[in-house]
Amino acid sequence: MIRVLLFGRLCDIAGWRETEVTPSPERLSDLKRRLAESWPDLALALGGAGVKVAIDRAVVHGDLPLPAGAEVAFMPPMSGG
Amino acid sequence: MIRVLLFGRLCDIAGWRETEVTPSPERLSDLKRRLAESWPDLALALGGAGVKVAIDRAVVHGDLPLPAGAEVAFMPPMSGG
Amino acid sequence: MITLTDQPFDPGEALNRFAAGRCESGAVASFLGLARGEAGQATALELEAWPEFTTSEIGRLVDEARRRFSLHDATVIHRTGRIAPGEPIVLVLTAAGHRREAFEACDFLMDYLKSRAPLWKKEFGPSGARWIEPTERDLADAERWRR
Amino acid sequence: MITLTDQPFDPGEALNRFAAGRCESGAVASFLGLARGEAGQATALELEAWPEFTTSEIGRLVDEARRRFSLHDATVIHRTGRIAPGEPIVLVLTAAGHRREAFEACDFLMDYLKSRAPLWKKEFGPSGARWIEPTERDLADAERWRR
Repeated sequence: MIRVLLFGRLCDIAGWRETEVTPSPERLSDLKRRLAESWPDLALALGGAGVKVAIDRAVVHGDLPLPAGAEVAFMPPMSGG
Repeated sequence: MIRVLLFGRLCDIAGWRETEVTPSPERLSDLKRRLAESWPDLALALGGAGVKVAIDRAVVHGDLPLPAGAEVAFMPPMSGG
Repeated sequence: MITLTDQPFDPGEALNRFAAGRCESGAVASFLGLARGEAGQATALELEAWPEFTTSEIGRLVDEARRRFSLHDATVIHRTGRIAPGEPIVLVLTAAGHRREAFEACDFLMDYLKSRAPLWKKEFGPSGARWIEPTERDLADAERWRR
Repeated sequence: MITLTDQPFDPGEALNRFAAGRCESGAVASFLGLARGEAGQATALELEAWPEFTTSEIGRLVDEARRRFSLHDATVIHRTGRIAPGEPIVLVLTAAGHRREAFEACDFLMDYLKSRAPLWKKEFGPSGARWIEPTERDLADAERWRR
């Protein structure tokens, strides 16, 4: 099982903030493919400029393997202050 | 009569903060000469770097004539904050 | 110290607490960001955080600022949730021996918060809601600190 | 508004008063200068002003800052008289639409106050008193704004 978290406009697009994907996809690219099956608009947005990915709260780059039970967060462009 | 004001270290050097000079000196240079007669150390300090002069609360440069009853302030380098 | 709060906070009280007892920090700089009403076009902001992650990411940057600008101390308070026009969104406080370091650290932290901190900002108005993303200027400002 | 006061003032209260009701100023920058103890080498500062002249000269500069940085508002509170280590000496507050203008105006006003405002500062310590004059860095900082 992989836990998926969305933030900002990605929640609005998907209609949810958090979900679980079972069985566990092996890599980040597999997870994205699985999300695309149910939420094609989300999959499009995940490929957009400035979307960052964190696996278990560490920001990562590239198509990494997902540890079992990983938490994957997709974060659109950030803006505080 | 000319009113003379000193600030900062100039007060410490002269030993006063405010005095009157009578009869009125005609120009700023005349006033400085008159001050030098009684307070030679002050006169030296007045020629030091960064000492500004205000006549009637306007900062001036050069050897200006002094209006009757003028207030002349000598201000050493400023430092607030 | 990093504080995320979904309740209004008191910037003056925070400034006084931060400055109290500082006999060797000559300089305390601060930046207070307020929600703008945009002449009626913005009726509220909504700030979303991922609380522990957001706090730890801001904490890392505050640590970097402390080292980089030889700060004596730094604090960030950031609102989350729904914020009305005129309400404080963020307060950054920096203390240093001299003013240049305090100013630069405050500026650096704000540039970071505007474009790199895990926070998401939605503006509500009469014609609906929109997500606010960093402007070109925000991104250029953040680039100034690259090295 | 320019305030010279020979009594301790409350920076937090001043910040809150300044920020209250600002629905269109997104940015409030501040600088608070505190008297440094210099590890026991400074037991007090004494700040001398020429009250009306000092107030009007600072006022002129605040007006210049307002124009130059498109400020919505600016305030300076400056202590005079005897000041103990840790006590506030000066508070500069600037409000603008965006942070860059608020920061720069605050920086500009502090550079001016440090080297050009009619104020004279004496530091008392165990080995006597000395007049503090602007440092090379203060003078260089003030030159940045020439144009």
